[in-house]
Amino acid sequence: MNNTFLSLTIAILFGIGTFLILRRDIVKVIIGLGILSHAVNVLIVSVGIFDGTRVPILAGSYNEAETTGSVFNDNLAEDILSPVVQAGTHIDYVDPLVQALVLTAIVISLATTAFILILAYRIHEEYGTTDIRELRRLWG
Amino acid sequence: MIILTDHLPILLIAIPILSSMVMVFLKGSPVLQKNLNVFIYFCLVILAIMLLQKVWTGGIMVYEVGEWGKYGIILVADLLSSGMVLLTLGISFLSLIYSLDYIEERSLNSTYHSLFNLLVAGLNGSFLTGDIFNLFVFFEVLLLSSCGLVIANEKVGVTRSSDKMEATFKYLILSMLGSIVMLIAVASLYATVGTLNMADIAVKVSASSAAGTLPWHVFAIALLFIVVFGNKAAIFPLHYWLPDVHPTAPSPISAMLSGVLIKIGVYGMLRVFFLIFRDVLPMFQPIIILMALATIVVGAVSAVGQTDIKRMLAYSSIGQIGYIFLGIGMGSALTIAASLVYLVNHAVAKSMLFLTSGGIIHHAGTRDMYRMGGMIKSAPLMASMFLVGAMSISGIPPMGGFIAKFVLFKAGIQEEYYIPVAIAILFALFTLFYMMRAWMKMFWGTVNDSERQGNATPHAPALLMAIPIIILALIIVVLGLYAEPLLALAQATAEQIVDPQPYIDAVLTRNVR
Amino acid sequence: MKRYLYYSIPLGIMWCFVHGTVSIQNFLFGLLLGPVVIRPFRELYDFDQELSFKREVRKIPKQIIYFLVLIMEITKASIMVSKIVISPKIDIKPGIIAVPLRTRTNGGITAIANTITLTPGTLTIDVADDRSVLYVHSIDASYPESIRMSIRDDLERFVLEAFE
Amino acid sequence: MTTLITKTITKICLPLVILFSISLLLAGHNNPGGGFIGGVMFASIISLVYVVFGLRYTTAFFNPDWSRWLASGLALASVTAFAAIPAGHNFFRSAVEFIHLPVIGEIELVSAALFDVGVYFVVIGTLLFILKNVGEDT
Amino acid sequence: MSFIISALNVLSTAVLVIGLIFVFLGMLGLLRLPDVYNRLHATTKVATLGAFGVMASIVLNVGFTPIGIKAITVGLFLLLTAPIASHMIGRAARRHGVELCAESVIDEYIIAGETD
Amino acid sequence: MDSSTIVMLAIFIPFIFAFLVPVASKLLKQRIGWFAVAIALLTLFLILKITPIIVHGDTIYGEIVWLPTAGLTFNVYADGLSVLIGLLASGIGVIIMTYSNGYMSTKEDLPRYYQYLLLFMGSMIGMVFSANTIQLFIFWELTSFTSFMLIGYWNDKPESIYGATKALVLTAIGGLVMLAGFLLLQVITGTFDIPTILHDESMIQAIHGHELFLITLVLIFIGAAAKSAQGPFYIWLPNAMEAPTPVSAFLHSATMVKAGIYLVARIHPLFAGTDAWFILVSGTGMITMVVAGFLAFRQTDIKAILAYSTISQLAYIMTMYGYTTYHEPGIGVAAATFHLVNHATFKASLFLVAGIVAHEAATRDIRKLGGLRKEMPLTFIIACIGAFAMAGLPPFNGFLSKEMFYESSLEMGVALGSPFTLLIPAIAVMGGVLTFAYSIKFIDGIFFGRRQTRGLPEHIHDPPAVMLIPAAFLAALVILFGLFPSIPVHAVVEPTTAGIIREDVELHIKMWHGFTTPLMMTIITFMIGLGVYTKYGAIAAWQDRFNLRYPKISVNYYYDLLVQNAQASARTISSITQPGTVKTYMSALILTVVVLVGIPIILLGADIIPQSLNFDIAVYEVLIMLFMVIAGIAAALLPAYLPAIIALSALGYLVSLLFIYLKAPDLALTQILVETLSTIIFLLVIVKMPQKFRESIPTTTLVRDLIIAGAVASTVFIILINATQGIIPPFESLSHYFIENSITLAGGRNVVNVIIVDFRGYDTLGEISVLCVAAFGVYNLIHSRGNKT
Amino acid sequence: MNLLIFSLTFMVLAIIPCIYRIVKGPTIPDRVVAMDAMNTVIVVMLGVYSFVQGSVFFMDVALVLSILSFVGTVTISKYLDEGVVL
Ligand code: NA
Ligand code: NA
Repeated sequence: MNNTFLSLTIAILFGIGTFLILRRDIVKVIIGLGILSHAVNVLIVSVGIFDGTRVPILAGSYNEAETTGSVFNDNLAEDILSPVVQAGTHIDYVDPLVQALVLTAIVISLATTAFILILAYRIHEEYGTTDIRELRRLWG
Repeated sequence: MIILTDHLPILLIAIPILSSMVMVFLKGSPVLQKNLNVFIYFCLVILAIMLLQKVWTGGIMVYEVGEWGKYGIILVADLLSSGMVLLTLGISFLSLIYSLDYIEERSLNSTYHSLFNLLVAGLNGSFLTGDIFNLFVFFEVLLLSSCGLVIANEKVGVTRSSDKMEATFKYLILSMLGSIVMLIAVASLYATVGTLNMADIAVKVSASSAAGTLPWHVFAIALLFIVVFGNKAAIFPLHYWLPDVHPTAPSPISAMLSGVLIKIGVYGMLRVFFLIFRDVLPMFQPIIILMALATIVVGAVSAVGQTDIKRMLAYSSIGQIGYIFLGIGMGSALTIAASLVYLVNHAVAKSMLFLTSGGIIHHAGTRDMYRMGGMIKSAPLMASMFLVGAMSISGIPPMGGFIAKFVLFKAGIQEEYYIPVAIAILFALFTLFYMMRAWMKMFWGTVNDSERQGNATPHAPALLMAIPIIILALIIVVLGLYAEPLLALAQATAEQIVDPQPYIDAVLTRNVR
Repeated sequence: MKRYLYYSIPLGIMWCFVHGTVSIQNFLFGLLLGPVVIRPFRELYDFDQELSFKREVRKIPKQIIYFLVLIMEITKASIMVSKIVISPKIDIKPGIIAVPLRTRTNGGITAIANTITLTPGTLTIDVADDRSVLYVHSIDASYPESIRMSIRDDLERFVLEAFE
Repeated sequence: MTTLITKTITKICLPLVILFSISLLLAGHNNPGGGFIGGVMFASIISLVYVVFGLRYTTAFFNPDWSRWLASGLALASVTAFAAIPAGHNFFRSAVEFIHLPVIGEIELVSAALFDVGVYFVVIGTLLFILKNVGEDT
Repeated sequence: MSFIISALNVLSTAVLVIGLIFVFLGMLGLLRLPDVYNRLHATTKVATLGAFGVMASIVLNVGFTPIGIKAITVGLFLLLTAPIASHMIGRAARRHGVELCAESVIDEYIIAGETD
Repeated sequence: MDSSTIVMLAIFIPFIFAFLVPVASKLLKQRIGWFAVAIALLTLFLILKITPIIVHGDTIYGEIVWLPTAGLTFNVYADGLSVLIGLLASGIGVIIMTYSNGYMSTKEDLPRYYQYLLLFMGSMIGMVFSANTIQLFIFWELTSFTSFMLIGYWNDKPESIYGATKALVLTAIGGLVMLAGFLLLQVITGTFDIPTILHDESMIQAIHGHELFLITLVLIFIGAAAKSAQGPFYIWLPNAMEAPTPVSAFLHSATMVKAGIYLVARIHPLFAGTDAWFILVSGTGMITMVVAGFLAFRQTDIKAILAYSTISQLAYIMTMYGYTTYHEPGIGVAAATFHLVNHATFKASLFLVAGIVAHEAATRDIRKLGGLRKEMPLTFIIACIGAFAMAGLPPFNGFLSKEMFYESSLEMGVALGSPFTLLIPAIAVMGGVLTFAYSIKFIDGIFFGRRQTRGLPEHIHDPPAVMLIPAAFLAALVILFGLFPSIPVHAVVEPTTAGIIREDVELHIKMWHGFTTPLMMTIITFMIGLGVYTKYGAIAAWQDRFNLRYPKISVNYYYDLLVQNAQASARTISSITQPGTVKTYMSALILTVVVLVGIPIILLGADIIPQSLNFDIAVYEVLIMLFMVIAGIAAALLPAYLPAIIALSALGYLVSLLFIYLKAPDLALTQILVETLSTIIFLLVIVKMPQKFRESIPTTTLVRDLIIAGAVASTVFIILINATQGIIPPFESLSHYFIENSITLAGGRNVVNVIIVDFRGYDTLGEISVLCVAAFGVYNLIHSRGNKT
Repeated sequence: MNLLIFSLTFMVLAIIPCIYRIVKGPTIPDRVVAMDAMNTVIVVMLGVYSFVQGSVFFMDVALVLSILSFVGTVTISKYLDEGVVL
């Protein structure tokens, strides 16, 4: 996972995104942001700390163990179900936490991108251009 | 038996979120919506006071969301965060009341309350969280909600909607870049220490720093965090978005932005640098001080050049943030306490000034000070209120701002930062100059009726707009005449900040199920 | 109500398929859930039209035959196009041809259009607004009439049987 | 306007995708999926209906107030999280419960699933609210 | 029984490989054929059949397990939607003004709005 | 009552009642002035009540707890010096407020006027009785501020605004600089408490020996000089004359400008006795004395004459406080203090006269005035008394203190030796000559010469008693102090001097003390003075020519350059620093990242490359990454929107493919969905936009942007290859916990989903809040077309 | 496992023409076709992956991708055709 080629790809994507956000065209800038957020998402996954080979979806389930089932029962876990997951098996899984973080980041970037796109649409409506150099009514 | 006070931190975040959705359902009945939201904020202020009181008497309060210990997300209420929450809610409460008469009806009923509540949730969430990634999430909440609020319509629209779009675009795009930097920093940090819990990270960074195994890129990460929080707080050279956004926002939102929102960067700086990177802090102090000084200079000089009242106030915010960062950069308990005092005073005074400027703009129908004049006779309340705020920002006694400047300069000189303090004092003069010039331009001289824009007719500010301003003015005066509680609180807070061991202990010595 | 029942069975099967487990519980669950799902869209599903279960059931074997024929035709088509693709020099005479239709129902036109697309050398480009003509792109349009003939005689027959 | 054949296929896809999205929502805890993924599936098929049938035509018979969807979703999610407090636990403390039903067998009820349902509605509400508002504007 | 299973395995692998080859040829067509309409032929027919074949081979191999069922779903869905997609693209291309390639011999298409 | 309580009462009473003025004016209407007079009288009475204690040689100290955390108490300290200025402030306050009842028109906003006056008086009293420097600074700034408000009292006049701005800018600058000085003083001494320092000889020694001595002195002195309009700071005072005349009399001649003198006297024990003290204080004083004297002589506005004369008279005092370094301190300090008292009396009376004249004749231009002695005989007499005292004629009090000034100048010259032996007395005489000349001009211009009719009212007469009596009272004091100098000397001058030099003094001041050198100097002064006055025309012509030729030799020129043009020049600066282009802003952010992270990279050199890099990878994975890069480049380079969007979308799908190889099906799913949705929104948005935007990038821009992009890529790469080296050895990742407990504690097999909805469900709550926020934000965007003004 | 690597490499090679068309066009419909085709290839890869790994997770991804690819293609086509989306 923590492969140098992958790091290089991420870095190049960062470079491309950076180049794009420095363009004059608002759509290009937003595309640049899109590339940057792709890059950062892959970056987060790529720093996942263990070199597992398996998808972090576990075998086994509650149903396999005999349970009494009780809401908010702390002891449930340790006493009855811990044999379900053997100690040490986790080594083979990839880091699930980074994936969860990226999920959150992706969703957030979707929301932000949607907002900024519609903002660009409104800017085009107000300014009659997509050239961000024209966005200079506020200065000084 | 549910003990409400055990859940205070989460209530302060979850209630705004839940209530923002209730506001959507109440779209059809605006009166109920308004009253309910004001009531909710009143309760939230009470809860925030309770939280601060509890933390003050009972020590740092740790709340495990989901009871997962450090594996889940932890909310930590220490003096800093609970103080910031109280400040946030106080100013939000007043801004909300002000908004009811200030924001256009449709905007107000349809989305304003929801966005406002989510903004507050974002702020409180950021202040209270003990988890670095969660901090990112709540940063995004408050970023987007503030963008949404900036473009809310005002009743007396003197701000072109194109200006709002432009400002929001600049704000959003720079903030998005900041978010990307933050994600890089957080991910790299996680890859290095294997945890997201700030106290846990702090322990691990300290331990490996002591053992000499701290990799160099942790410094790079720390520098990235300077950019992240500097961007939020608008310190030079990351300040560019602020002078565009703060003036174009509706005044109550300007008050929130300048009063509270940019403080989130200050908060983050204090939290991350004095908790996580405290062992390597001295290397970053010169950088922070240099940036702070540059911020002071840029803010002060640019403010002098403005003719737009709100833009001037925005630049002033930049300059004032510089002072706050100066205190942080100097890095001792004294200077941090001074920074905190400064922060509170700036928050109160600047919110008050923005709210007042809203009233002034309502009255004058323009934001250009050079086209106003002689309003002392027609708007005496605004004149005196603005004067109080201006005096406080300029550090003129007996306003709170004086105490803030005094303690900051005193602490700085005590730490033997003579040159930075000298620069700070020099540029404090600029503040006085532009503030008083603004006041004179608006309230002295002669009325310039012919310049007035068509859609605004002069009228006294509505009651709901006057009340928050007066309350804030009273707070400013009280903070000037009797600042002891604030000073003591700031002192205690600063001591907590520079010695994070109790914080770490409180977070990590919990039973994890 | 009749429509709900009519739709519930395919939706029950559909649920099993998307869920990934074919079982009686799942089918029942889908049976109940399906109609609820399309309830808001009844405007689209001809809820106001008459419906005869008998006729619909009678079509099923013909639809299965149609499906098998379709697969065969696709295979033929693929081989044909593949030959063109891998030939060293691509030598084709493509063009767009108008094909008049007998079918008028939504399902029928859709089926025939899809079939045309998936069968040798032809691709539906558009259907005229009055549903009378299909515009078909053919990779070998040297003899337009023969294409029109083959569509009318071979394909449309199957489709009419299976869907009308 | 899009063509007849596109509309017909869309009609077939619509229930399929909605059912799939529900399946993803329910499976999320144990398989890939969950509230967000299910929600976006739902939103994308509705947006396909908007695209294929036209926003105006569709809203004539199918016009929910999407803002209420997102509001109920977020409200449901936060209420679920709040529910632990009356039970004497911290906010967001999850609960797991098994129910033995005669026909269906053992059902695992996880409070987190309810939260996921909240997410589902938020996602649907948000995306379609945005699409509809912008679509009506353009 | 085991014979059937191994026969099915062999069959499935063969189908898989054939499917993959078809997919590849489809893409090759995308590269080589002269205009968008002809390229649509390649992707819609060849690639779709290839994909369907791969899915079918999976079903042959694993039977009606969740993977198999999902594979059927995917295959059928592709079969159902690929023609529509290509129809939409072709129609859009034609109405958008994409000319047929030089080798084309006939164009009977009338754009709805242009007849009047 | 405790005497320190009395002092505090004297401070607070004016403040408290100032805030009651608006209420009181509801009851008293036009007679609100008498309310103010009563308050001032009460304050005066309180200070008089403690005077005997001071005269007896004691001091008073009292404190209230205020801000212990900041090391501040509210404390008061009364010695001779503070009582002297306190008496001036309250006593002249009574007189001025009485006079104002006649002077101010009833149409004016009287409550505001008296409120400010009372606030000023309270601040002044608070300032002089402050026992710590910070408290002193607070009241100091309050006097500046009330002064500002009073100068701008007629706030619709541009001149008032100009004058008020100038006064505020300069005095407040001085104040802040002084605060810096006080802070340094605290660094040296460890305390803000004035009496603590004054009564501790070792501390004073410490100050003298400290490396920060000079800078501290300079900073504090700048504050004093600004307040007392000394040195280059003099320019605010003439413009301050836009205030109503009673205000000018009160603030800008008798009391507030004395604050600087007060401060110099107050810090005298701390800093005097050094070369620096003499050069700074006396040097500033002497230069100011001559320049201001000359300018006073040249003025045509009678208030301006008085304003410049005030500057020059204050310079006398300043000079004398500076002298004390080289000769017996008692004489200089006493002379300065005595002149301070005398100046307050005669200058205040002259201002009142000027007010009367302006009030009755409706002009202040000395060229229009003339020959009024018959029409206003009483005013004329009062004016003569004041002016002669200022000119230093016997038997008025000014004569006495001027003699003392000459005497100490002589001694100073002797003490310094050649060439100062003659130079310093000569400068003193020069100051005296100019003083004499403008004093004569004042009297001659107003009361002698031809009575003009044009532009003047027909009937000019003495004012009502309410205006005349205060002026007469002051004139009476002038004579009284002249004839019986021992009264003020014993009551205030001696205790003050004793307080400053910290030893008992006994002064014997007499009108006639024989034919001494100072007397000779006085006679010379009068003779040259008369000569100068007669040459007024020639001197005026010379100065006009000089001004035309060298307009830049003027402090005002630079003030106007800086302050009046401040807005424009700052605007120029800010439009450079804030150019409005987003690209600049983004570049700034990016470069900040690159530069900051570059610092450790450059410092560490080659050590930044980790030991082990992992190049082990399958071909198809490399290809996918290559495709990603190609798609990204295509998205960057395709000019038309739709192809670029398609390329971006392709990149997104490839990213999802990459997620598959990174074993993240949930991510791949989410990525696919989000990509499609974003594409749809992209399409929605570009519907109304042009289809493409062809940007021709100039080569320099291209190179610059490519360098920036390359720098970013390198930065990210370097951080990333280091960060992916794995966790620091002894520590473990949190994720083990999630994998171990996902099923058992949260009942789910999909660990990612369990983290999202359970372990870190709270994050998801924030995330869906973001979604809601985006929806509402978009609604606002779409519906924000209201204001197109 | 060899089957997996063979299939994946083969399919990745099949993506090359798609990328070429996405980058070079020449027309927009060409790019759309290429995109759609690329998604088909990815679906196939996911199917193979799922089959070889024996996990249903990737088949879910495949189904989602085939649905979303359809949605995207139809939307872009409508946009190209009519200049509007909704
Ligand atoms: Na999930
Ligand atoms: Na005259």
